[in-house]
Amino acid sequence: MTKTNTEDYLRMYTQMVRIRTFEDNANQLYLSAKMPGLTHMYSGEEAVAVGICEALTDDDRITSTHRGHGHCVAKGAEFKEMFCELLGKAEGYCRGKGGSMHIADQSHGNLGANAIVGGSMGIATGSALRAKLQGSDDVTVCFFGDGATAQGLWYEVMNMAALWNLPVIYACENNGYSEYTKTEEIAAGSITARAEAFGIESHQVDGQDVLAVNALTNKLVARARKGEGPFFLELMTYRYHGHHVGDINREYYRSKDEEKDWKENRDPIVRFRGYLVEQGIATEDEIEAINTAVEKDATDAVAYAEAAAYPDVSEVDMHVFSDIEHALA
Amino acid sequence: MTKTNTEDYLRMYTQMVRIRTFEDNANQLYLSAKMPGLTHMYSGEEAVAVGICEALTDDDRITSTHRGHGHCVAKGAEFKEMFCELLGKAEGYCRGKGGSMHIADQSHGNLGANAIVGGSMGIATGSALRAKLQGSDDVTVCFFGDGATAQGLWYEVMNMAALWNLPVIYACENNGYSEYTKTEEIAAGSITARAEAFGIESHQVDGQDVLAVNALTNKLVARARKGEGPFFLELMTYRYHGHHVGDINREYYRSKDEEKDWKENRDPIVRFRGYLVEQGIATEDEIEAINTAVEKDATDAVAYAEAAAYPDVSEVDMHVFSDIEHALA
Amino acid sequence: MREITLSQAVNEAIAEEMRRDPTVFLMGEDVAEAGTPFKVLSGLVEEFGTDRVLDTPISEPGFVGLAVGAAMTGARPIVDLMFGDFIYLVMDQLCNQAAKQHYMSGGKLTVPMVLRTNIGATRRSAAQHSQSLQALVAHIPGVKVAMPSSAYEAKGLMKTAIRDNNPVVIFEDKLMYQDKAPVPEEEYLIPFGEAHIKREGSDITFIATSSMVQVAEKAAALLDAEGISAEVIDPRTIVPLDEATLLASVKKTSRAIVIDEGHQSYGVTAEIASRLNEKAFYHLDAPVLRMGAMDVPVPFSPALEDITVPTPEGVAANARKLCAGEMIHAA
Amino acid sequence: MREITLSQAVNEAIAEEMRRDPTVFLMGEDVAEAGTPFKVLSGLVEEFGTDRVLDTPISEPGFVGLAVGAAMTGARPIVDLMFGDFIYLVMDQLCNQAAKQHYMSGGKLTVPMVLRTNIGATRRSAAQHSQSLQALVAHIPGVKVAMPSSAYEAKGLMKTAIRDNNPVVIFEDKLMYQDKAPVPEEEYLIPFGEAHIKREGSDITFIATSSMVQVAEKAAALLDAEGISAEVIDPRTIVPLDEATLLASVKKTSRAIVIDEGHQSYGVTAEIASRLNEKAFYHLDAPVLRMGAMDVPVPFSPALEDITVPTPEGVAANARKLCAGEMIHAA
Ligand SMILES: Cc1ncc(C[n+]2csc(CCOP(=O)(O)OP(=O)(O)O)c2C)c(N)n1
Ligand SMILES: Cc1ncc(C[n+]2csc(CCOP(=O)(O)OP(=O)(O)O)c2C)c(N)n1
Ligand SMILES: [Mg+2]
Ligand SMILES: [Mg+2]
Repeated sequence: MTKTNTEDYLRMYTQMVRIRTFEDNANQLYLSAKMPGLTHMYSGEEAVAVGICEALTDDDRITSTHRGHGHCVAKGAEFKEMFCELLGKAEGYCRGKGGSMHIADQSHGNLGANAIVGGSMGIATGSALRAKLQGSDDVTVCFFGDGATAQGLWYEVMNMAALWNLPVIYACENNGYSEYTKTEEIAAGSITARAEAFGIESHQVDGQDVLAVNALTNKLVARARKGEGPFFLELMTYRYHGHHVGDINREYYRSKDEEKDWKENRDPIVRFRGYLVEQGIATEDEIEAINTAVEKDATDAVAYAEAAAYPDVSEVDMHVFSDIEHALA
Repeated sequence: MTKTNTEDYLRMYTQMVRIRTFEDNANQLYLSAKMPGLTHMYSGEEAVAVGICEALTDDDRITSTHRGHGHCVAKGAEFKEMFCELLGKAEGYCRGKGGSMHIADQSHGNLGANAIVGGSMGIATGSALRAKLQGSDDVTVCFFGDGATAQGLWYEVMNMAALWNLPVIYACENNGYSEYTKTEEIAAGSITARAEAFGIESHQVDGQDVLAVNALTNKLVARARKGEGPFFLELMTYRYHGHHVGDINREYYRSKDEEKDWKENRDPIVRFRGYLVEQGIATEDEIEAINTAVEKDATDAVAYAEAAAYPDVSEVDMHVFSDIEHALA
Repeated sequence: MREITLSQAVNEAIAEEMRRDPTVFLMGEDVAEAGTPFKVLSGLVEEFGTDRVLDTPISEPGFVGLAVGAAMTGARPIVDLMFGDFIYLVMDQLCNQAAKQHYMSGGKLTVPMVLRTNIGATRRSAAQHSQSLQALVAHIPGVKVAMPSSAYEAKGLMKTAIRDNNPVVIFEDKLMYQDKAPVPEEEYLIPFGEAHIKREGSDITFIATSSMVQVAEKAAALLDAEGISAEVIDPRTIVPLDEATLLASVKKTSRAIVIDEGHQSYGVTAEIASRLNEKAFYHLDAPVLRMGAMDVPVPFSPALEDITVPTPEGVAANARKLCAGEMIHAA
Repeated sequence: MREITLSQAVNEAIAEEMRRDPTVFLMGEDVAEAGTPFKVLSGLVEEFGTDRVLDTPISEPGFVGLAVGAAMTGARPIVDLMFGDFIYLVMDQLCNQAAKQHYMSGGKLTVPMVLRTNIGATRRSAAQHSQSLQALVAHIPGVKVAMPSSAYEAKGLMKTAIRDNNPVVIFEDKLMYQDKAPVPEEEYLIPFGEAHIKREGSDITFIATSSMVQVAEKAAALLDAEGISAEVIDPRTIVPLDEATLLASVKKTSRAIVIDEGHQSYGVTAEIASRLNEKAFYHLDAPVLRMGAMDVPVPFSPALEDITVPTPEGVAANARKLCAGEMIHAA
């Protein structure tokens, strides 16, 4: 199904705004010391997660990363359970046990964020193997960053995916940095050529253009469903915040000008909003109404999560094994 | 230094014969139940190890594999210490502690065989890093099989070697099989393209032609010494025996005809011998004299090793730590 | 009862479970036509086809990762890891990923996978093909660890493992693949966390894992002649560990030796001995002794390798001292 | 004496050794300009340049492999592994390669490398960034394992590690980087295998590693008020382990608790407790207790995470029971 109608466009817009808003609130929670630990903001990269996930159904799976809120929202998660999880509350998607770096939402096919860079590449490929073995036509998308291309695991699983024609799409979010290091300092040669060397069809795409991302993904997902996979996508994008919320002074590794340029000239939400208005798909007022509704949704969810209960201490040794209620009893 | 003169050619021939003879004797030791454990024969692949190692000096390093006798001989090792090692005797290169799969000969720059497929890729690249950091002009050659290209480690170290221009040459001995599986069943796409994707200059070469291997390696070693590395070589070759000495009935994975074809039409020793005679570099008699001398050398070494002493049991807890004589004392 | 080899027992268990449950599949290096270098899986690809018996490239982290993902989404993979020494390569996928998914997801995701691999020295396979690394896995919450001591256990534990909804690692002793034992024709499963008293005795308890059970039984036979009665217990799974049965025995005999083929220091014997010391302290007449493999990499030379692992004579000698009231380590 | 943070102590140790020996170099992710996310290595690239302080790609097995090769051929690499949880990724290079080279080569090859990494929960970093995995490494012969308990130890042990000709893994507690302690200006080294008696006592011995030394000291302070005198010992290296000092203390006090932040089961506490039980058995008035982290993956929620690790109150409570002659586990 290609997303050409108004409803689809507006949902894509809404989803991007939801991600941005979620992150702004999460950042606020961190800055006001209400969030335990730290977290990695997806702001700036919204068109990637949304463009891709809008091409998927709930039966399709994704695996996500340490920078995973965007994927989670895009795949259909609710703010309430997400904020609860970020605050370690019992009503979180993972009963507070996972937190930001392990948020998962199986009900929508999100197999989870992962705090090991590249750690979910095997999982995603294995999900695709299961689909093939069981004759199911779902597709799995594996999100990871440019930095993760340095993990040997990727090459191992690409080889198997290619040998066995697995319905998996490797989606590399190239935001130019891994932590405090520029991609060109840690990646030799060409990233797309690496996938191509395994016989995997590869595409580089503007990750700030949600329609371009979505159109391409739609095509590839349809082909993957027919057994023409795997595919590789390199999505050129940018993260607006630091590597994590605490990475404030970052001029030693990237300039304010560079950040400004991306924010002012290539913002995926601003761009798409302009397009929607220009094309007469939505009026400025309609857009503002969406923004306001999302804001409210987020504010409510944050308030709910702040007030929600922590898990009972008796939960500490639950879920170690699926068949043993309390592992230490 | 290019090997063009008679002496060099004859040394290459001799070294190939030494490897074949070593293996024939090792196989005999296995078949007569005199050798503990099992071992992997290099027979058929001699031109690879010799063509490459003849382009190296004792200061250059190599890392070897589970199929490592050929590399060890080619890099200059003596039969006596090698057979002692294969039999677990105290005079072996590793005092009998390593055996066939860990034979090392540091005096000639052989950093050792490795029983983990691909396990030495990091070691070789690290040796090259050390050379670069210390301003030394030695080069390291990393031998591994086609099957080892499935190990993620290779991609990780190639990336660093390429980023830092390290003097390392990755030499993939593509003998068409990993254990009982054909290479095409376990390797998608193109092996040379995988190295090229990291910006590494790659070459495919006939691994049964010692002069071709040697000429190319000479060129690449010289360039690597000048900081133009790394390089990748895929050497097309064939193993005559089973995966290991006990792999006797192998028709379920490869045909006798195929084996026969390689042995009869592409044997590296027969080919080079023909060339030497044809070119008037050596007479048949001279060749036979070499063969006989090598035979005798091997027979003597085997006899010596069989009679040699096992390490004293007190050695069992020596060499766990370099500064603690007996770790369990 | 018919006798079959440990290798056949594993093969039968897998075949039966694959017939029973279409979501079960096998993957690993040379598991299909070759049936693994140990030939344990011979015949399975002929019955189940290459869709359910997958030959993989030499990519241990990769294919274990695939198994985790397949297990998380509705399949039940059995992964063959050719040598236990390669477990180092898959520790991230096993311990950061498989072991923690259920917990991290608050119970929502499950990873029903089996990793079968092996242990055991004295095969002249040297330092990288002879290790017994069960302690590493047992230390990580979220993975169950089974150690069959004969064909009987190998079959029953494998079937249980395949049906378990958690990641399970089974360590088979590669020297026992040809060892025969009575195995019923009828189906049976061996529950996890239930130790088996292989031999009753009253003077001393030997707690032994995998092939060390045979070592303990031989030691017990040696001691019998001297009037020392040794009880031999096989925990069968070290995670979960059947503490109750072990404690009951030690409270009865008041002496114990724990035997496992992993390195002694920071190994399996330390955990079991510690639990006995903690929970049966006032019943002990002598310190609980541990006998693991020597804390040295496994040497190739036969002259050295054989002395690195516990032997029946060694166990019997220690038992004699304990029963005679000799303080083995002058305290 | 001046006080510096643990982070500064590590930095100083490395800088001094890099000045002393040109073959020493540093590598890891974001170690150069960024000085690591914990900023422990700040300033080193400015002094030593990018040739000796190398930023690597996110390739843990790869760069640890490079370190092994560099060490085998004449350099002395110090590798920074950002989180101890990533040790799973490098186990093959560390345990199959680095740990065994010297032995497998019959003493001819050496691998003088240092892997510095960290441990420690309660930082809200969840299951994959909070583990304390020292037991895994300690189990493998051929690697030394150091666990500094303050800035003083961090500096002295690091300098010793860099000069050691064997692979050494140093586990720093990431929660202690900002903790200050007196550290002399003059050069000093702390030999491996020498435990340090942090506090003398007569009623009970606490053997504690890394940050658990602080926990033990706090527990000792709590008990002081009640007239229970606790001795606190820091082994400083768990491989080699200074058994003699530990045994002497336990023979004096006749009671002991072993505290380590790794998971309790199959962990560090089991080994130390087992050795005490074996070799001081006849001196013990009570079972040696172990206190490790709970056998659960580390939960994110603060409500759960804090109860998974040993606390001063918990240690004191157990000590009280042991000293009162209460059998903690009804035997
Ligand atoms: C195996 C592993 N190594 C290192 C880290 C620390 N780390 C977390 S995120 C990150 C950078 C990842 O870069 P990239 O893949 O480009 O993702 P991005 O953060 O840019 O989205 C690093 C090094 C980790 N979590 N896991
Ligand atoms: C990490 C690892 N996986 C598997 C094995 C078992 N194994 C030993 S040799 C081998 C095949 C290697 O094939 P290739 O690299 O092509 O080398 P060849 O034997 O053909 O020379 C395998 C799978 C191993 N030793 N190490
Ligand atoms: Mg990035
Ligand atoms: Mg091969």
